[in-house]
Amino acid sequence: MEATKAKVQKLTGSKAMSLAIEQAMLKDDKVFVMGEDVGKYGGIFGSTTGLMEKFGPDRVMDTPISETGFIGAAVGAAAEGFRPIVELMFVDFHGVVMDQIYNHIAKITYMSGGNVKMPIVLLTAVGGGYSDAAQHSQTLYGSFGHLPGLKVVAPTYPHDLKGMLASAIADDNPVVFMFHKTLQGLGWMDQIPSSLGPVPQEEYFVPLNKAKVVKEGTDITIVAAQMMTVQAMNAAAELEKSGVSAEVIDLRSIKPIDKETIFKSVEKTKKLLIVDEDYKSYGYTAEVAALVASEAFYHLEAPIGRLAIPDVPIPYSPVLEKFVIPDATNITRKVLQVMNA
Amino acid sequence: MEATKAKVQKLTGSKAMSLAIEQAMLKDDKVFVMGEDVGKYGGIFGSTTGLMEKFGPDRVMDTPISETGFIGAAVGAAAEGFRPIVELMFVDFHGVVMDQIYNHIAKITYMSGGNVKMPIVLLTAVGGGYSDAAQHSQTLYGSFGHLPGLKVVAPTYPHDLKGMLASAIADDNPVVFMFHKTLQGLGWMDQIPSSLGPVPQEEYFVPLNKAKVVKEGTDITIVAAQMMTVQAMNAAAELEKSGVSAEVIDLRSIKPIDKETIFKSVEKTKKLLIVDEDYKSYGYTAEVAALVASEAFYHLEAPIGRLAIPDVPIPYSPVLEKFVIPDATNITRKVLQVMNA
Amino acid sequence: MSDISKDHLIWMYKKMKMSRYFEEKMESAYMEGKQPVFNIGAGPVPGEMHLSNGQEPAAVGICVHLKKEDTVTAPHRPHHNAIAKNVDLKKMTAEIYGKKTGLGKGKGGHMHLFDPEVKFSCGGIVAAGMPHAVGSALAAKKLGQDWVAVAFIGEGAANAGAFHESLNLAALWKLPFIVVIEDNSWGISVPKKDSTCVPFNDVRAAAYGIKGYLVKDNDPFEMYRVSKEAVERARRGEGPSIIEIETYRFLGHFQGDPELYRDKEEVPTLRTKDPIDRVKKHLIDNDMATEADMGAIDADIFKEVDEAYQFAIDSPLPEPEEALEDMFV
Amino acid sequence: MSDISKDHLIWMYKKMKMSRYFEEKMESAYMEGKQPVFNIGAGPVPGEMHLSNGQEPAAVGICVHLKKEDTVTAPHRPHHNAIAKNVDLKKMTAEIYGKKTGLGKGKGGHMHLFDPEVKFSCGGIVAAGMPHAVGSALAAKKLGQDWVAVAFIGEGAANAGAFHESLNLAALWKLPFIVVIEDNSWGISVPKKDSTCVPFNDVRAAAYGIKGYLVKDNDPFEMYRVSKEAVERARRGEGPSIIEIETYRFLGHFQGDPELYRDKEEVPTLRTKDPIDRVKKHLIDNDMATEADMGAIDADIFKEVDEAYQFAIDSPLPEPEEALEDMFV
Ligand SMILES: Cc1ncc(C[n+]2csc(CCOP(=O)(O)OP(=O)(O)O)c2C)c(N)n1
Ligand SMILES: Cc1ncc(C[n+]2csc(CCOP(=O)(O)OP(=O)(O)O)c2C)c(N)n1
Ligand SMILES: [Mg+2]
Ligand SMILES: [Mg+2]
Repeated sequence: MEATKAKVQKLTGSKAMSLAIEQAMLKDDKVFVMGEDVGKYGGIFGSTTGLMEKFGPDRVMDTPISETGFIGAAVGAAAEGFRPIVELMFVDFHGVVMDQIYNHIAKITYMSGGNVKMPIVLLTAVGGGYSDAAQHSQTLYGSFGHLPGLKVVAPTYPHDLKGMLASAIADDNPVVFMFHKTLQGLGWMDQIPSSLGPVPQEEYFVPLNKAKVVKEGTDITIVAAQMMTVQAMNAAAELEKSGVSAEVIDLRSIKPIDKETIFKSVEKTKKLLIVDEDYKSYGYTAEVAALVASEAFYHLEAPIGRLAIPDVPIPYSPVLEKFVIPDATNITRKVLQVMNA
Repeated sequence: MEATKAKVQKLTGSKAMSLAIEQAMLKDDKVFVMGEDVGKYGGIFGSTTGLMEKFGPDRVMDTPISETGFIGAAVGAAAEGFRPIVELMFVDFHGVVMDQIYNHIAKITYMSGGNVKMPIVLLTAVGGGYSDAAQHSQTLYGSFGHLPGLKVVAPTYPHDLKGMLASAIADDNPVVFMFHKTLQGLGWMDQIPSSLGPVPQEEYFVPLNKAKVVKEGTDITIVAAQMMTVQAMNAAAELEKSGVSAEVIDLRSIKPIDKETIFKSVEKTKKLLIVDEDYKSYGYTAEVAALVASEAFYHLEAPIGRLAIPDVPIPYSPVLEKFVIPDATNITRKVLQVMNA
Repeated sequence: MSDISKDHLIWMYKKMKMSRYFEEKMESAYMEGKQPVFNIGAGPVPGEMHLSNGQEPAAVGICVHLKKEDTVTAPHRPHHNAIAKNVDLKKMTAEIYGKKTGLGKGKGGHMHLFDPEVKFSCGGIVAAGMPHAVGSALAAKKLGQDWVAVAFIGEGAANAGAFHESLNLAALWKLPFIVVIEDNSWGISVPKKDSTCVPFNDVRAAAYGIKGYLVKDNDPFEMYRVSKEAVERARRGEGPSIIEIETYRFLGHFQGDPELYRDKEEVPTLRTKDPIDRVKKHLIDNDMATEADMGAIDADIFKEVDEAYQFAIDSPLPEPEEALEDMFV
Repeated sequence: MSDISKDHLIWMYKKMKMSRYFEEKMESAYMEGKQPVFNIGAGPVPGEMHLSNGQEPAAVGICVHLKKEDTVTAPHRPHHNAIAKNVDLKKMTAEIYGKKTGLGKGKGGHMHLFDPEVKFSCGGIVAAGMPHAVGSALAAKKLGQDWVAVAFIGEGAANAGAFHESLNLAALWKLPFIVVIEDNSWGISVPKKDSTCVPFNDVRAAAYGIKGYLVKDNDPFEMYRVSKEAVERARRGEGPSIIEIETYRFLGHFQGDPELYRDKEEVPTLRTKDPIDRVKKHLIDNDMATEADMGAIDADIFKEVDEAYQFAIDSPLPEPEEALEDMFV
């Protein structure tokens, strides 16, 4: 179901998300939200703005700082037919609750031979770039992408944030929904144009397993997600000036990876650069490269480029952080490097 | 320092490990062991056999089932100059303690600007193949390889288990030491020849960051670790009969990956198959393939082969488990596929 | 005279006996294909096997008060809990045999039994079932139902973080949640005194302002009584409870456990206090049943269990490719 | 008459004042480059900033009893704890400014301050410092030293699993471990009554068979007294304690917090009970110091803090490539 073009308002990422949740909650009283500061505060990163006022504290529940407790509780609630949306405030905290996520939420459907459904959405904020340092700036796309049983999405633009969140809530399987802080359009963070965009009011669904070509091009394919998509778009605009036509693919889905869209692009461009705000080793720069090198090898005419956090924790000092997180400048540089390899 | 050839006894993997720990404990009274059932039981998978009798309960400490508590306690003890060896009984349980491992143990040295050392060894048992099902059969190499700040090793043979454990204990940085249950040579598991091997009695050190060519060959490179190395060796022997000469590389180090050894081999063979007992997506089949496709691309003459757990939890029933864990038969098949691609 | 009705006592006896007989059969079924050389991965029932012989009072003493809509979560040692919660015995046995007809189509196995029909589940991660039961209790409250959720754990699990988080949540939200701590003295090889800083976990109720109960000496009758109170309180919306029961582990932690860590005298001593015998004696002494009645009951149970095994044995294995199914619904 | 020595009171006053002045300067330093439009990532001190104004009694009341060899771990709101533990103020300030001369060469930042010289550390994960302190206490015991390890946490953190695991371990092993719970009523926007099932966390000591203390109304003197007892007990090998102190958060959770969740009257009321004023008044009322003495003390403190800021401001930033250093030693 695609959205109609009429009366398309502009919303921030966070408003797009809370609208998706609101619509799902209105439609289905089995949908409820749990998390730290999701109530009065509306979510530290605005994902549940205004919902507490609309639905009350029974359906928008502030929790203690007990991630294993309340995210684990989503399992029991889901088994009883509820559709819990639980928020892990920063993805960086996943280590205190990873067992519930990957040994239970992710595996119960399989271990039960398909007899138990786990319609759980795990919202979590990702990303750095504002000096929140090693324990509050990660994306950890790869940590979740590695584990079977989870659909893992990381939408970039408000339109997709709403449409993919609607799909996630409607899905009978667990979905890890990663939203990027800088793309929420929050008043107290860096405000970037991409964090505001057209978002249809009515309900619509964007598939959870499809990448999207956000800019067409012929010379090289750049695969990216969230802020790296934004940076890649900036780089592509820059490159255009020097006559390099880059195609930019917004990954959107971390697991599964939409390899068809990527292969099709690489077939055309013959060259590939993958850009990630996650650690390089075992991240999606690895997975995408491996997919292409094993399943679309003959499309390739040059070594694959990988640009990601160079396997160090995110440092605090802005000068250091800037060095490790890829931006348009070093994407441009890397594109030229791949083109000339 | 390499071991001399004199009086080389044969030991099982588990005995090799406990000997390494014993020697380190004798030499340095700051080394101690903590974990569930590491005392009288000697470790469920025999990694601490006999140590409690030799060193007493103050240095070989049985703990409650409080992984965050005692593995987190290793941080404080390490900061005080101790060299804790802590055991996480099955790697599958990492989710209850992942925060301590990756946000603290792995990052403190970096966050402190190198001012705090974390000489911690985290022992953990990995691997399936004996119907222990979804929560007790994983290797999770990729989950640990993805995160910066940890050296992650997964030795195969008793010689390396001892030598690499000695290196791990001597290292001033945190090392995740994964040992494979089936390679421990335990009396109550499948007893395979590779779990018994020559192990010098005297102390020796095998580097933590070097892969090893365990069989030379000219037609294709097979990269593997632990049980997949064993299976690859079996496959290679089989292939030899039909005239295919496979070179087998035992990865040994999951992080960092010894890319030079791999590149050198692929330069010779031009073909690459990577075999993993971990989940396929975002595992080392991805990382190794990406390294080659980005940094040794022109060595390659065929698409890279990847063989791993097909992104499902490990099922219980032997017939299902056998289907998902690669073995010599499907390695052989896959080699031929890569050769003819 | 007994304060417990005959019906309830007979029910408890039946479930205890069924669990015991089921597990005794399992003891030998498990050894098939593992002789003369034990190999955990061999035979028709491979993998770890944790039996609960001796721990039956913990399960039946509370489950007798439960209905179908109440939830039970259990840990790695789940058979007695499952049987007391009326899990489909045929499908459960088939699951343990890795068969297509099993509860999880052979994908789960002995540690991962899911029977949504009777709201039973279990898992292999210590204490991880507690938050699940809290979630079920939350659901019951949301639905305005008087359903209760019971999480069984071992005494070793009471030192895991999930224990604390779950109880705080349940108490904070006044949920119909009960944790039953089966204190069999051991967490694998580690005795309770080396894992737990207090002698009994009922005192931990103080940390949550809830009720704590302690049942000594594996007493099925006392377990019945305190459970009745706890379940009734939960149903009335009076919040969670901790019940700890001192129980007995007649066997090793898992089958094949050399048990070098425990005194050779411990089990024989415990076996003299078999709780099943106690219930039987009580029934007979109180004229609620004759030896003949009990014999008939036993015969029925043996038949039902034997049939479940036969069903499992006769059932087909899954096709290998089914390993790729049931990932998503 | 005071049961607390003048030296100790003066020390406490100094540290409280230093912390307060340090943070008041930080409040404005933090806003540099963030005006007129607030942007958390902008300015010379970017990222989250959690200030502790009002919570000083928790820190000084116990740290006055500590020595260099004792360990302190703190959470995301660490400045008062760090200052009370004598962390190098220059290097700490430089770290917060992301400078090469900082404690962590600019890699750690405000939430990740490590000063091994005085055995201080902190971190951004709620309750995660507790196991670390347990490990330090274990080390002290192994070394046969009378060193103590203190973990500071917020009242919100007392519901995390790490709390339970740490206390059970510490009690089981009778370690010289103390957890100080700074109950400032709030975990970000969540009031204690919505996060914690008991009114006060001292009762949770019962779950571990240890001592629990409660300090009401942010009382620096009472904090001194109970801490003295707890520290002495720990040094004597009498095991761990829980100390909860009702304290005040004068500012938002972090700087920039709109605080829509709390009553506009709360902070002004709390501010009338400023604990620094109470200590000062006590010193003067008990003839331990004159207004002039206090003025001189303040002047010294202002100077020391100003110098630390100047040091930080004057220090060089790291080179970008240094991001790749210090991964391993
Ligand atoms: C988080 C976690 N840690 C460790 C284990 C390994 N393990 C399985 S059972 C067990 C002992 C459990 O003891 P207890 O809770 O007393 O239960 P019992 O086995 O006595 O029934 C341990 C340590 C696990 N499954 N999960
Ligand atoms: C494991 C974890 N969960 C959530 C957070 C996010 N968080 C940071 S501070 C905080 C509130 C802490 O409250 P409290 O412990 O009372 O400390 P206070 O901020 O009041 O000093 C939360 C939820 C975190 N840092 N770590
Ligand atoms: Mg037990
Ligand atoms: Mg607080």
